[in-house]
Amino acid sequence: MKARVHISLKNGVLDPQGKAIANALDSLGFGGVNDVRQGKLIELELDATDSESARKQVAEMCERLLANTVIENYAIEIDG
Amino acid sequence: MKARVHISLKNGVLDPQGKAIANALDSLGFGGVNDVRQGKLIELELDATDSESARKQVAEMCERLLANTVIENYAIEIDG
Amino acid sequence: MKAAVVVFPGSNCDRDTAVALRQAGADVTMVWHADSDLPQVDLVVLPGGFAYGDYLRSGAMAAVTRIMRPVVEHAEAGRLVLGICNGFQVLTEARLLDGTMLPNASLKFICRDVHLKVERDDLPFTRGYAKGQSIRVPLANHDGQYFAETETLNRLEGEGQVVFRYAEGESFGPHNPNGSVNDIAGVCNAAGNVMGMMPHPERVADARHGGTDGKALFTGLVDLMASAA
Amino acid sequence: MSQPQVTPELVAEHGINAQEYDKLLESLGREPNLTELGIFSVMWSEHCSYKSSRVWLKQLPTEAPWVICGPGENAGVVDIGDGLAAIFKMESHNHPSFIEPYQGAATGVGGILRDVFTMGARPVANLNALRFGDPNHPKTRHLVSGVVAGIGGYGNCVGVPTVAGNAAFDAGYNGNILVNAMTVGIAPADRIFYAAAAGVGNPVIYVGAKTGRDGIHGATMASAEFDDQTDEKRPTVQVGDPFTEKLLIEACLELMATDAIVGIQDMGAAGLTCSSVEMADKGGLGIELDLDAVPAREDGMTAYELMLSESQERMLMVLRPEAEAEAKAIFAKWGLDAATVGKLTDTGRLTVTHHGEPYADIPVRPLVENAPIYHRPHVAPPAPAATPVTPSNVGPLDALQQLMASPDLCSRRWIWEQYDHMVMADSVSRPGGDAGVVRIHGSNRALAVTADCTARYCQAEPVTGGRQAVAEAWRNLTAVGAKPLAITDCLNFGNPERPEIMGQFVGAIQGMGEACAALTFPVVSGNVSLYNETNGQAIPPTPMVGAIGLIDDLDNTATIALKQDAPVLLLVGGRPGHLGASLYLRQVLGHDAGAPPPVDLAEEQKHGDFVRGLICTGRVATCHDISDGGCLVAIAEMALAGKLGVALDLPDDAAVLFGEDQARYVLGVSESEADEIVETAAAGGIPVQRIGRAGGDALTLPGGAHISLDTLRAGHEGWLPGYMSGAR
Ligand SMILES: Nc1ncnc2c1ncn2[C@@H]1O[C@H](COP(=O)(O)OP(=O)(O)O)[C@@H](O)[C@H]1O
Ligand SMILES: [Mg+2]
Repeated sequence: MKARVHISLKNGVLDPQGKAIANALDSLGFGGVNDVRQGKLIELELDATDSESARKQVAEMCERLLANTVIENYAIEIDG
Repeated sequence: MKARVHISLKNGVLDPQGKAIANALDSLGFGGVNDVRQGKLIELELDATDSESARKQVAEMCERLLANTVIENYAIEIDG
Repeated sequence: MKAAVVVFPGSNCDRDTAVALRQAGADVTMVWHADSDLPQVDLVVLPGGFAYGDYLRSGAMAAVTRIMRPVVEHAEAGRLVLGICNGFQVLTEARLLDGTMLPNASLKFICRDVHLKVERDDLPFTRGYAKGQSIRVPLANHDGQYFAETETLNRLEGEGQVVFRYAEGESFGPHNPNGSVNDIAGVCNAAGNVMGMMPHPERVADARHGGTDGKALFTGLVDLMASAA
Repeated sequence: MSQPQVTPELVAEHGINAQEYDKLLESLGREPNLTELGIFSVMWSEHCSYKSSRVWLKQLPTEAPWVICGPGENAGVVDIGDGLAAIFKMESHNHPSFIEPYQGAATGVGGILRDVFTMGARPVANLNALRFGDPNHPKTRHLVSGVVAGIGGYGNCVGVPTVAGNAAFDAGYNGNILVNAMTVGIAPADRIFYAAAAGVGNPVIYVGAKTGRDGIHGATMASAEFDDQTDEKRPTVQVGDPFTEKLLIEACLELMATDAIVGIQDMGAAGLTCSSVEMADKGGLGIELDLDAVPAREDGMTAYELMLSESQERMLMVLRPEAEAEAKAIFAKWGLDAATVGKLTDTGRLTVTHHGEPYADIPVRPLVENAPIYHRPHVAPPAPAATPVTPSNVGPLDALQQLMASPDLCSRRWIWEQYDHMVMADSVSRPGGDAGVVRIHGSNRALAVTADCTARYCQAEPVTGGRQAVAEAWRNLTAVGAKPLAITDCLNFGNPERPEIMGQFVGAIQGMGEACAALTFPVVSGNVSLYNETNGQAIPPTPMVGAIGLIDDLDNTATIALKQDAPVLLLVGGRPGHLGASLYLRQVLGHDAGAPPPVDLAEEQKHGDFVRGLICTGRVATCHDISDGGCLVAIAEMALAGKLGVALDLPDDAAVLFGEDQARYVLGVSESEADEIVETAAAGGIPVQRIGRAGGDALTLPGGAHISLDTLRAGHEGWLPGYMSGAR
């Protein structure tokens, strides 16, 4: 079973990487880009067989390690 | 219009971060994690109004800047 | 003074920090991250480096290692914990200190001397300095941009928990090279027994380093413990 | 064995020509299967066999009383006293860095670190020598940015300070940049570890990262034939994992403190093949490998792939059997994969099994000894065009300002501030001087380290250029007061099958050899990188020289910074005024012409020994050798470093001010010492003269014309950051 975790910075948290990308896009001549935020995508291959328990397990992983919940939000997708 | 870009390492390319995360999850007692891959999630706010031209623009951004196509793949999602 | 320096996989200033502590007169034990007990010590130091390669987030994986439970207990008991550079990152990830460390504004690793203004001289860590004093200490990090949300920041400032601030002085480039909010280079917890700082005092602790402004941090701690004993 | 038939096409794809294939058949005594063909092809590649360069490399002097181990092992070893040895080597990662600058440069650093700690040394210093194309070339900025970040990303993480290096730009590198990385380590002199295997039956242990399909170059096609899931064209770019490398360093050094290890070898180019074959060959033994035991990162890897993979951060070692458990416990403690993948045999053969079936069975000796050797034809390059005598209308101070703010002479701060140059807390000097100075931990002694090459000179006259590269490295060490000990090199050239290129190579080696011999400065390790060319356009010949020296007493050393209490500037070495192949000619007058300055090795020795003597006896603490840009540039660098101006006493003659004559130094001395130093020098037949006096905040010429240090500094510090930000 596959799980995908999207981790993104909370609103109001500074995003130096996103800002740098926005600047770089601008200087490459890409117009009309109003905002860029960079987050993480973590893909996990799990033994778990039912999606409910997989989701619970991944949520715990996020709380304990994958995300820093002081500054980051996470969203979990379970495949299959 | 919002665009989301998922950037992940190509198959077969070593992912040191994913490997370290997998080990850390294991030592935290999370069993049954077979593989972890870490990628990037880039969210863009665009002026573009039709999704076809947005997609084209973002694809070009990926080729020129967002992804390192020597080792990374990208996937684009357009919202709305 | 008895001090423990924690060695995480990827720590690389552990030896340097132990040397600086020993030169100041401390009795130093190196402690392995996988141990579940701390020896009886006055001070625990989390050293600089790249614990777990700084993968995922700097300090994140180190913060959940086995040794961190007794380190947290040590801190909660009011005893001293110092985090330098990567150690500071670990302390924020372990929630022993407020705020978090983002990539430097330039997104580049920066190794250069910075000037620090000492904001507190009443802490065990800073009693060797005078409030308002300016010291020159090297910085070496990629993720050194201190960040805290407004509310937290106001509390830190209000309670006087900012210990070191980047300050003007003769140097190349901006005085606050990583873009830290309010020029913050080091903070402590409310009780003042846990402190983290990004610059490296152990790299200016002997005359051959081309500066000795970091030495007083270590000698101050050792003197304090000697007078307490 | 379900391996595809070896066809003439497959042989050709493996870069093996007809003649070489005959030799292969003779060595093996039969037709090879695919895995065996792959093994021969990597062992007989230019990279592993040095087939074009070997006959010439033999000409380089490799001995001195302090040399413990010269070329042939993973790195060179020299005695540095107090029971310690310095172990060092330089290596190129040019092509990978052009393809993917960050990872290419990062894995270059990783590879050279392994060469050094494999021999038992703790790495204490990294250096890097970089050559990029024209700053205006569309790729250059991206390459500089990625390479520098990659070197920093790896070195900073493993915690080895990057203390010195050099960087230059030339359109000749537009299609082939150079990334040469060097590591210096220190080990107990009686605990050096070598590659040779010993002890039939002893276990062969694999440690470190798992094996993936990394860097299986031309072979990808061949191996794809029996792989049904080649969905995407397999990347050959390798990703570095400095965290794993750091664990490897610590685990290996911990194990090396016991007596568990019999022989050890890092897995670099040609991975498991090269490491196992070299260990067996050096021990005169056979080796048996069971590929099922090799930790694999991906499913379904073939024997061919496992043998040829160049995955990073892996080591192979032979252990005493009693020590196997202890070793594995150490690796487990550091979180590293370790596996027993085979054992030593008395058959003299490399035998490889996979899924219980034989995949290769090759006699080791012929595999190593029958590697081709070529005496490639070479022609000496034509003599350089005469130095044009164009009177210039650019005044000396304008020329100085131009030079100080030029791509080749501007400050490298933007580079070295991205490197942790202080971790380990033994860096005595910051980058920016003639040589990096790294204290030998816990002592008052230090190693001085430098890397250099002036490709302009090598292009014009390879012999002189080769000589000069060695002489400049020797001078850089001397300028900080170190006794030069030995060098490593990285010989970067174009296609050796072209006689002109081979001519450059032969000439450069001749010149280097002469200088090494004259200065008792032997080559103890090195690396050759050929085929650095694109569309028939070869790089300028670049025999990079890395060198180390010993400072016996850190109280007596020198820096380039002018000091208030030593205001008298002395020029050691006269002023013949040779402008040929100078930066002045190129940067200010726009000519790439002329012969390089001659290098008189006896003079180098004499002048250098004199200067070193002054530093080591505590009479001089301010010293800079004169190189690119000549005398005035050297003085300007000293003034900027010391934040102290200079009133110059030199004629307004471009040849005197900017000529790049060799064997020269600028010293800052106290008034009370000055006359005596001049007299002593004169008595010894060494030209030394007063050329100015430190003070104020400007460089002032005898006529009163001047330039402020602030102006000079703005240009000097500004160029690289400005260029990198896209403003230039
Ligand atoms: N790529 C680099 N990495 C680290 N240090 C560098 C690099 N390039 C240049 N430097 C440093 O900048 C200074 C000037 O370099 P260079 O002009 O080549 O010195 P020199 O003329 O004495 O050989 C030296 O201290 C050198 O170590
Ligand atoms: Mg020099």
